[in-house]
Amino acid sequence: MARVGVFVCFCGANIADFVDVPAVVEESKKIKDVKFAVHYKYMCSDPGQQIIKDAIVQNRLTSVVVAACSPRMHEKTFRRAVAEAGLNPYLLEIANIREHSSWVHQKDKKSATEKAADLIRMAVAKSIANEQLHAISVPVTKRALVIGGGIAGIQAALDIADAKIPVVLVEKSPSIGGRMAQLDETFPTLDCSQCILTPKMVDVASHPYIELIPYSEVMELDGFVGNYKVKIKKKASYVNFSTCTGCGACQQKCPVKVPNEYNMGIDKRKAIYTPFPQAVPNKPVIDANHCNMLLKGKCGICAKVCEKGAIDYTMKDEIIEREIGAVVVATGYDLWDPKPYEEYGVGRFKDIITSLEFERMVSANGPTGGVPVRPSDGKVPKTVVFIKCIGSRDEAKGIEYCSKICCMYTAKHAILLHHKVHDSHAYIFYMDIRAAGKGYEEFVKRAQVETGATYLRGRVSKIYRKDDKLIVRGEDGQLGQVVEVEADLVVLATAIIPNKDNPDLARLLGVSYDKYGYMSEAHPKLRPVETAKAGIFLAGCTQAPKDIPDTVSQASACAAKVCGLFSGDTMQKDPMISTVNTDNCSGCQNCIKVCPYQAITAEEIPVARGSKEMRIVAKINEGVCQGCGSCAAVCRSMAISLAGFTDSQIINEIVSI
Amino acid sequence: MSFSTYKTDKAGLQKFYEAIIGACSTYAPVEKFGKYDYQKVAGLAACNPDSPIGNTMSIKPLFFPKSAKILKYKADSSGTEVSETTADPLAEKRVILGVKHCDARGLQVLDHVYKWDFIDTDYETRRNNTIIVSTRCDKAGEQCFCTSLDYDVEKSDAFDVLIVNGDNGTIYVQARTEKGEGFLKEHAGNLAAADGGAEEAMKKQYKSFEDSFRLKMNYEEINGKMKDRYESDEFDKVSANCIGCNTCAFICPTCHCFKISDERIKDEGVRYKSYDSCNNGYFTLMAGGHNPRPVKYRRWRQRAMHKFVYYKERFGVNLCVGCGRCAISCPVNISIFEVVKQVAK
Amino acid sequence: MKKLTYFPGCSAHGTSEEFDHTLRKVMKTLEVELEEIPDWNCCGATSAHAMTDNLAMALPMRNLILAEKMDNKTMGIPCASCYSRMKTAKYELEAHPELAQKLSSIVEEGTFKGTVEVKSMLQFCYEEVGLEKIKSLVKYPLTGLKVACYYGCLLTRPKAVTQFDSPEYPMSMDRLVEALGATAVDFDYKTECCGASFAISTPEVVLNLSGKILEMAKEAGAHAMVVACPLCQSNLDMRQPDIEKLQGVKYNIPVFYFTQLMALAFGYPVSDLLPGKHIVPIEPALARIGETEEPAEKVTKPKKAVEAESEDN
Amino acid sequence: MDYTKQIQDIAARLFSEGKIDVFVGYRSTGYDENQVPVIITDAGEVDKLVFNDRSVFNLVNYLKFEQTRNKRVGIVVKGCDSRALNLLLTESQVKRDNLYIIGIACEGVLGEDGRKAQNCLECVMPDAVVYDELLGTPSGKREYVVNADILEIAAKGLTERAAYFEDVFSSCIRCNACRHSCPLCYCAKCCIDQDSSALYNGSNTESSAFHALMTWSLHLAGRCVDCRNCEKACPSHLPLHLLHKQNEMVIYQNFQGHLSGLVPEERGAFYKYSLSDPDDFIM
Amino acid sequence: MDSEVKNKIVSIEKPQLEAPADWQPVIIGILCNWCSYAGSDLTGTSRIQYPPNIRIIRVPCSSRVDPWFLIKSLQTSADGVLVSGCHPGDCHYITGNYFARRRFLVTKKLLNFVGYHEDRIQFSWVSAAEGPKFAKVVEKVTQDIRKLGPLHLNKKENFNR
Repeated sequence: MARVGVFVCFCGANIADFVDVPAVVEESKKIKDVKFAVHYKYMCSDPGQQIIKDAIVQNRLTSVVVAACSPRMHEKTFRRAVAEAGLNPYLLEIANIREHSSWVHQKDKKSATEKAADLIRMAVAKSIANEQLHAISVPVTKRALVIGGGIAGIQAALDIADAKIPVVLVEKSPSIGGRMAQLDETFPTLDCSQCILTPKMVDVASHPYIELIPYSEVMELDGFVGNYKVKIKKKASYVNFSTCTGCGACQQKCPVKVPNEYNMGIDKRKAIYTPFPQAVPNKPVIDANHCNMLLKGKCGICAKVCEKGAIDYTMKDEIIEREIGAVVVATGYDLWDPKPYEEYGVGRFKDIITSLEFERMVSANGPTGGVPVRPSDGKVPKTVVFIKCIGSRDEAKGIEYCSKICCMYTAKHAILLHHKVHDSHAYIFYMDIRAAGKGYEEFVKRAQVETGATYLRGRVSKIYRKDDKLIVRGEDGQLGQVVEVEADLVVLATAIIPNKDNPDLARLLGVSYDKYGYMSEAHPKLRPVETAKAGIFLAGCTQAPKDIPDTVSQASACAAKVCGLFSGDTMQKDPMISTVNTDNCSGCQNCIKVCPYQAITAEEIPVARGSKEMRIVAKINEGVCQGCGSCAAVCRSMAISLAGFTDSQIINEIVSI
Repeated sequence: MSFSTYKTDKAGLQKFYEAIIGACSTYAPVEKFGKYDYQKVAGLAACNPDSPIGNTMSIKPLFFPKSAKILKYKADSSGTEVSETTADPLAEKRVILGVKHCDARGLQVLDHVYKWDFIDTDYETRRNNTIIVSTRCDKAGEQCFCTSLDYDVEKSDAFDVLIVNGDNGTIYVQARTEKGEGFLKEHAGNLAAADGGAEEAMKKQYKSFEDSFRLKMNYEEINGKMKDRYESDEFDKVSANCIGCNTCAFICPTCHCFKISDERIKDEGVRYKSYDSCNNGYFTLMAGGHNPRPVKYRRWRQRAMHKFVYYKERFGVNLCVGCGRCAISCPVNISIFEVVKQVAK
Repeated sequence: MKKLTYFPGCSAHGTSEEFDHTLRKVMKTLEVELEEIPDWNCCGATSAHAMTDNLAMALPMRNLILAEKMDNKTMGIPCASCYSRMKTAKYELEAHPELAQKLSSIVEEGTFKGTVEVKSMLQFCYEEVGLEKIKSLVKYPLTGLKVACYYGCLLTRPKAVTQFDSPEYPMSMDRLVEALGATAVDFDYKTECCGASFAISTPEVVLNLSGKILEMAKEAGAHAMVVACPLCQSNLDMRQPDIEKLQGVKYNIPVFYFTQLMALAFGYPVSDLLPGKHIVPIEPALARIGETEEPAEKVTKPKKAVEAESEDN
Repeated sequence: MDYTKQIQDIAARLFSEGKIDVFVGYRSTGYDENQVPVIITDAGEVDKLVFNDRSVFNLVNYLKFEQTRNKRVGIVVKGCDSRALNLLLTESQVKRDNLYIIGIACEGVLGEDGRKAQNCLECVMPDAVVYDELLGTPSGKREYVVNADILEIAAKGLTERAAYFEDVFSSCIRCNACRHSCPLCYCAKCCIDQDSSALYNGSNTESSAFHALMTWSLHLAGRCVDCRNCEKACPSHLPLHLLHKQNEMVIYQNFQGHLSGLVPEERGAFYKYSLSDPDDFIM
Repeated sequence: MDSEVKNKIVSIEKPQLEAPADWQPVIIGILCNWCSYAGSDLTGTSRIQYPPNIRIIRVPCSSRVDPWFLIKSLQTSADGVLVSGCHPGDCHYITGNYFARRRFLVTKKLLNFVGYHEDRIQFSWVSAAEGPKFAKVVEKVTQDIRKLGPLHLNKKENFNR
C-alpha cells in the first residue's frame, strides 16, 4: 500500500503568483495513496528539504513527489534529501509546475492551478510504480586521449600527465605545434610565439606520461565514459623514426617541390619534409601524394642519401588501439576562404593576402625572412590596407559570429609592419574594435599611437587596380564619406572557422555540433568544457573562436575535469538503464539492432532451471547502456523495461490525467 | 400436460414474427461480416431467424456477455466507494427468435451451474425475462451431433416456442412451456389452430432431420469409457494440431469460465466479468508461478473430460450440446466429437 | 525552330531600338522565334516599386501570367530593369503563395503558376543557345576589337533572385564576346553603378559614376564597351560628351549592346546596327576590327599584370 | 497445382533416411474438400499428406509449438509461408539446420468462396524464398499492388471509417485466435497477457479489442507476410487483413519499398532506418 | 464526471454528441528529456505563454515512445497527443529519433485509417534552444484538437473506446 508525500513549492512568487498553491495542496490531499501534502516557500532551501525529510520519517512515506521547478534543475538536490531521510532516492518524482505551469500560463491562474494539480496527480501515479534503484559503479581506465597537438592539446596533455595520468596525444600532421607554431609574435605582449611554445612541445615529447602519436587520426571510439576503446590510424611516414637522426640530408636532396602548408603555400617544401625546423618530433615524413618513388616507383634519392637507411617505402598505415577513460578534443581552427569577396578581386589580384600569410611573411623563420613583400612583384609594400571582419559578422557572404581574435592580431600586424618596414603606413578598415581582455585595449592604443596606423571605421566596397596599385574604396563612417586608398598590399583578416573535419569527428565521437561545425558544450555557462556525452571534453577553437590565453585556460580546465573523473577507481553511474526479464524474452534480438551503443548482446540460457535445452535471450551490459529506452519500446513481449521510465510508470501517468 | 399447437404458412410466420418484433423487444440473428449474431432488431428485414447453424453465434452472450460490467468504483484518499453499474441492458423483458435447439439446450445446461451454490442474479433475471422461440433445423450441419447426446432433441423443453417446417409450406408453431403457452396466446393473431395431422407432420420432419446427421455416437458408451481415460495418451495426439487459442470456448454455448478485470482512469474504474478459457495457457497459472496445465494435452483433457464426464457427474447433464460450433470455428478444425471418439476408442 | 516568349519592354521602342532591332536579327540567325507576349504591360520598374509594393508585384505578375498562357518554357527579356522586376516578382510570388492569392484579386488574367523561366537575353544566349552554337555562326570574327563588358547592377544581382553568373565579377558576356572573336579586357568596374535613373533627377551623380566607369574602361585599354541594359547604354553613351566636358578628357568609347556585336559578327551590315542611334560614333571602334596588337604604353602595363594573373590562375 | 505425390515421397524418404523427427503437412478433413494441418511422426502416416490449392494454412505457425521445438522438422511452405519462415530464422526462433524445407512455387490457393484468394492475387512473391527442395516452376517476384480493400476504406470519410471499424472492434470476442494462428506471434509472453491490468485492458470489451488488435497489428507492421492465417482463424470473420495491409502499404511506400521476409537476414521495418525517411509529417 | 468515465472506459454505452460548454481539450505531451523537455523548460524560463491544455510526460528519448502509449492515451484520457524529440541528427542517443520517426508515421496513418483524425496525434522536433517553437507547436496542437472537439464524447468524429 503506497504512502505518497506531496511537497508543493511556492518558489517565492515564481509559482505562488500564478498558481493557487494551497488549493493545489488540498487537491493533492484528495488523491488516493497521498498520505501527506504540504507547501513551503522554497522547498529547495535547507528548511524546505528538512520538511521533506521529517515528513518521510513521520508518515512512513513510500514515495515522494516534489512539485516545484524543472527536474533538470533540482532533481539531484531532492534525491539527496530523500536519501538522507533513508528513502531510496529514486522513489522521488518531480512535478514541474514552474516551467510547465506558473511561468507559461501567467494570464490564467485557474487553468494554471488545475494543470499544476494534474501534473502532481501524474507524478504521484508515476511514483507509485517507482522502484528502488541503486547507482551502478563501473571501473575507470585511467588514461586520457587528447585529439590535436596544438597549444590546446599540448596544454591539456601536459596538465593531465603532470597529475601522473597517462595521456595519448594524437596529432594529424607530422609535428605538434598547430597554428600557434605559425605565429610570429603574440598579442598583447608581443613575445615570440615560438619561444614560448617550443619548450612545451619538447616537454610533451619527453614526458614519461605522454604517448605522442603524430601523423595519425582517430578512426573509431567505442564504449562509454571511463571505458572507451579508441582505434587510431597511424599514417605511414615511410621513415623509421627509431633509426632516423633527423639530419635533414634527405630533405636537401629531394627533387620534388610542394607548396609549403606551414608557410601558407608562399614557398615550397620537399616531398620528404619536416613541417618546420623546430618540429616535434623532428623527424621527416614522406608526402605520399607527391613522392616520385611512391607514385611512379622511380627516384629513391632520399633512401640513397640516408646513412641510417631509415627510409622504408614499403611502410603501411597501421591501426593502434588504446583503452582510455576520457577524451579531450582540441582540433583547432581553419581559416575561412575569402573567395566570395569578388568585389575585392580576391583570386584575381595577387597582392591581396590573408592575415596568416602576412603573419608568415613577417615571421623571422618565414619564407621572406621576416620582411613582408608583394606576391606580384616582390617589392616591399609601403602602404598596406588591413580589412577586418572578412567573413566574420557577415550573414550574406560568411558567418554571423565574430571571430574574436582579428581585432587584436590586426593591431599586432600594424605594429609588426611598422617594425619591419619603418616608412610604411597601415590603413585598417574595421566595423568595431573588440579589445576585451587584459592589456588588450592598451595594445590597440599602442598600435594606433606607436605606428600611426589609420583606423577607418567602415566597410570596403571595392578594390580595383590602377597601374600596379590596388585602389581600396570604402567608407569612412566617422566622416560619412567614401575614401579611396592606393595600397601596395591588402591584408584580409579572414574569419576563424572550425576545423573542416569537426563534423565527421563529432559524429565519430558521438557528440553534437552546431551549424558551423563547432562542437557543442553541455551548457554554455555552467559546463563550458564538457560535451553532452560523458567523458568527452572540449578545448580551444574546437568549441568556439578563442585567443591563446582563453584556449590555454580551457585546456587546463579540461585537464582538471579529466583528473576529477579519474579521482576514483570506479565511477558511479545513473541506474536508469534497461533490464531484461528473461522469462518474457523470446530472443528475437531486434533490440540489438536498435541499440545505439551495442549495449545488448545475445546469450544462451537453459529453458528451465537445470535443463540441458538452451534458448537465446537478450543481455544488457549495464556499463554501456545509457538508458535511451529504444530497446524497451521495440520489445514486443515487454521483456525489456527501462528503470525510471517503465511501461507501468508511463501508463500510470497517462491514465491519471 | 400438453401445449397447444398452431399452424400457418411462410407469410403467416413472417406476420407472426413482425407482430412479436412490434410488440416486444426482440433479438434475432443479424448478419455481420458474413456471420450471424443475435442482436436487438427493429424489423424482420434486418435479421434472419432461419440463419444457418454453420455460421451463427450462439445465444450465450445474451445471458453471459463476453464482457459484463459488474461494478464501478471510485477510490481517493477518503476511501473507496463502490457503486452499482448502470442498468443491465440485458435484463429487459425480451424475445429471442430463430434460436437453435442446441443453444436453448445450452442454457438449460448452464442453469445448473448458475443456480448451484451461488445464484447469479444477473443471469437469473435475464433468463426469466426471456422467451425463446426456437426453429427446428431441417438438415443437420457438417459438425452437428446434438441427436447423439444425452437429451431428447425432439421433445426438448429448453425453449418456450417451437417452430417446425412441415410439408408443402405448412409451418407448425407449438408451445413447449407454460411461458410459451401464454406467450403464444398473446401473439397467435396470425396463426390458426393446428389440425390432427400436426404431430405426424412434425415427427416426419424430425425423422428426416435425424437422418441427415453425418456424425453419430453412442453417448452412454462414450461417457462410460471416458471416465477411465484420464491417463490416456490419446489426448496428446488429438491436441497435436491445437494452436491454443480460446475460440472453441468463447463461441461454445455452454462454456462459462470467466475472469475478473478492472479498467480505471484517474481515481475511477469499472470491474468486468469476461470470458476466459481453459485452453488459455495462463488459465491455471497460480500466483506462486506453478501451472498444473502447462501443456496443450492437459488443457484438452480438462476440456473434454469437463464436457463429457465431470459436469455429467455433478449435475447429471452433459456439458456439450453437440452444436459443432467449436469444430467449425476452430482454425484447424479440431472437433470435440472426433476428440472424445478418439479418446474413448 | 526554337520558340522564345519575348517581353520587349518600353525602351525597346525608344532609346534602345537598336538593341531590339539587332536582337531580332540575331535571333533569326540563331533560329529562335521570338513570340511577343500579347498585350504586355509595364514591368513596374523605377516608379512602381518605389511607391507601392503590391503594384510593383501585380504589374509583372500580370505579364508572367500572360507568359504562362503561351507554351514556351522560357521568357526572354532584353532590358535589365524589366528582367529584374519579372525575376523578383517570380521569386517573391513563389516564396509567398499567399501574396499571389491576394494579388489575384487585382489581376484578372488568371492565377500565377510559376511555370515560366525568366531569363535576360544575355542569360538566354549564354545558357540556352550556348557559346558553341554562337561561335559556329560567326562569319566575321571581331578580332582586334578590345571591349570592356559592363553588366550593370541588375543582371546578376541579387544572387538569390537571379541565380545567374557571379554577382560581383561575372564573365558570361566576356566569354560571349570572346566567342565572337573580340577581346574582353579585364575590367574591374563591370558591376559598378552607372547612376541609373538619377540621370533625370540629379545628372551630376550619373556623370561622376558613369565617368569613373568610362575612365576604368579606357585604363583597361578598351576600344568600346558592351552592355546588356538600355539604361546603362544611354547613361554611358548619351552622357559621354557631358562627362568629357566635366573631366576634360576625351574618351570616344562607343557603347554597344552585345546583340549589336553579335549581329556584326554574324555578318549583318553595319547599317543594321542603326549607327544613327549612337551619340559616340561607333565607326572608329569598328575600324579596329582586324587590327593586330598595337603597343599603347598606357594600357600595356596593367595588361601585363593581367596576363601574369591569368598564367597562374 | 497438386504436389501430393511428390510430398508424400519426400516425406517418406526423409523419414527413411532419418533426416527428420516430425513432418508438418496438410491432410484432408475427410468429410469435405477442406484441409487441416497434420503433424506426422513416422513414415507410416505419410499417405495422409496432401497438397493442392486447398492447402491454405500457413504451417510455419507450427514451428513455435512443443511438437517441433528443437526437433528436426520437415515442412511444406508456399511463398508467403516461406517469407514468415525467413523472419523466424532471422529472429532466431528456429535453427535452419533443424529444418528440411519443401518450398512450393505457389500458383495461389482458394478462398472460402472457392475462387482464388485475394492475398494470392496480390501476392508479391509466390515462390518459396527459402527451401531445400522446390516443387513447381518459379514465376518470380511480382509488382507490389496496393490492396483494393484498404483503398476502398480509405476512400470513405473519417466518420464512415470510424463507424466501420467500430463494428469490427465490437464484433471481436477477444479469443486471440488471430494471435495464436500467426506464425510471427511467438512471444514467450504476449504483451496482451501482461499481468498489470493498468497496462492492458484485461476485459473483452470493444476497447480492449481495439487496443489488442491495434498493438498487435503494429507489432506485425513491417513483419506481416500477408498469409492471412489470422483472418481465416477469426470466428467472427473480421477483416483483419485491413490493418496489416494498411501498415504494409505505408511502410512500402515510405521506407524504400520494404517488404517483409523476402531477403534472409533482413529484419522488420522498425528495426532499421534511413536518413531519407519522411520527415514532413513532423512539425 | 460519471458519464465521462463511462464514456471513456466503457465502449458499450453510446456517448452524447455535444461537448459541454465548458469543455477543455486534454492533450498529452510526451517529450524527450534532452531536447524537447529542455526546450519546454526554456519556454518557461523565457515566460513565453501557451495554452494550458497540455500535460507533459518526460521520457529519455523519443525512441522510448512505444506506439501503444499513444493508443492508450487516446483510449483513456487524452483528446490528442503530441510527441516531441530532438531534430534528426541531434539525438542525444545518436539514432533514437530515426527509429521513432518510422514508428510514428505508421502509427499516425493507422490510427487515421481506423477513424481517428490525423490531428489527434502530432509530432514535432523541438531542440533545447527552441523555446519559442515549443510554444508555437503547443499553440497549434491545442487549436487543432479544439477544432476537432472531445474525443471521448464526440460520436461524430470518433467512437469512444
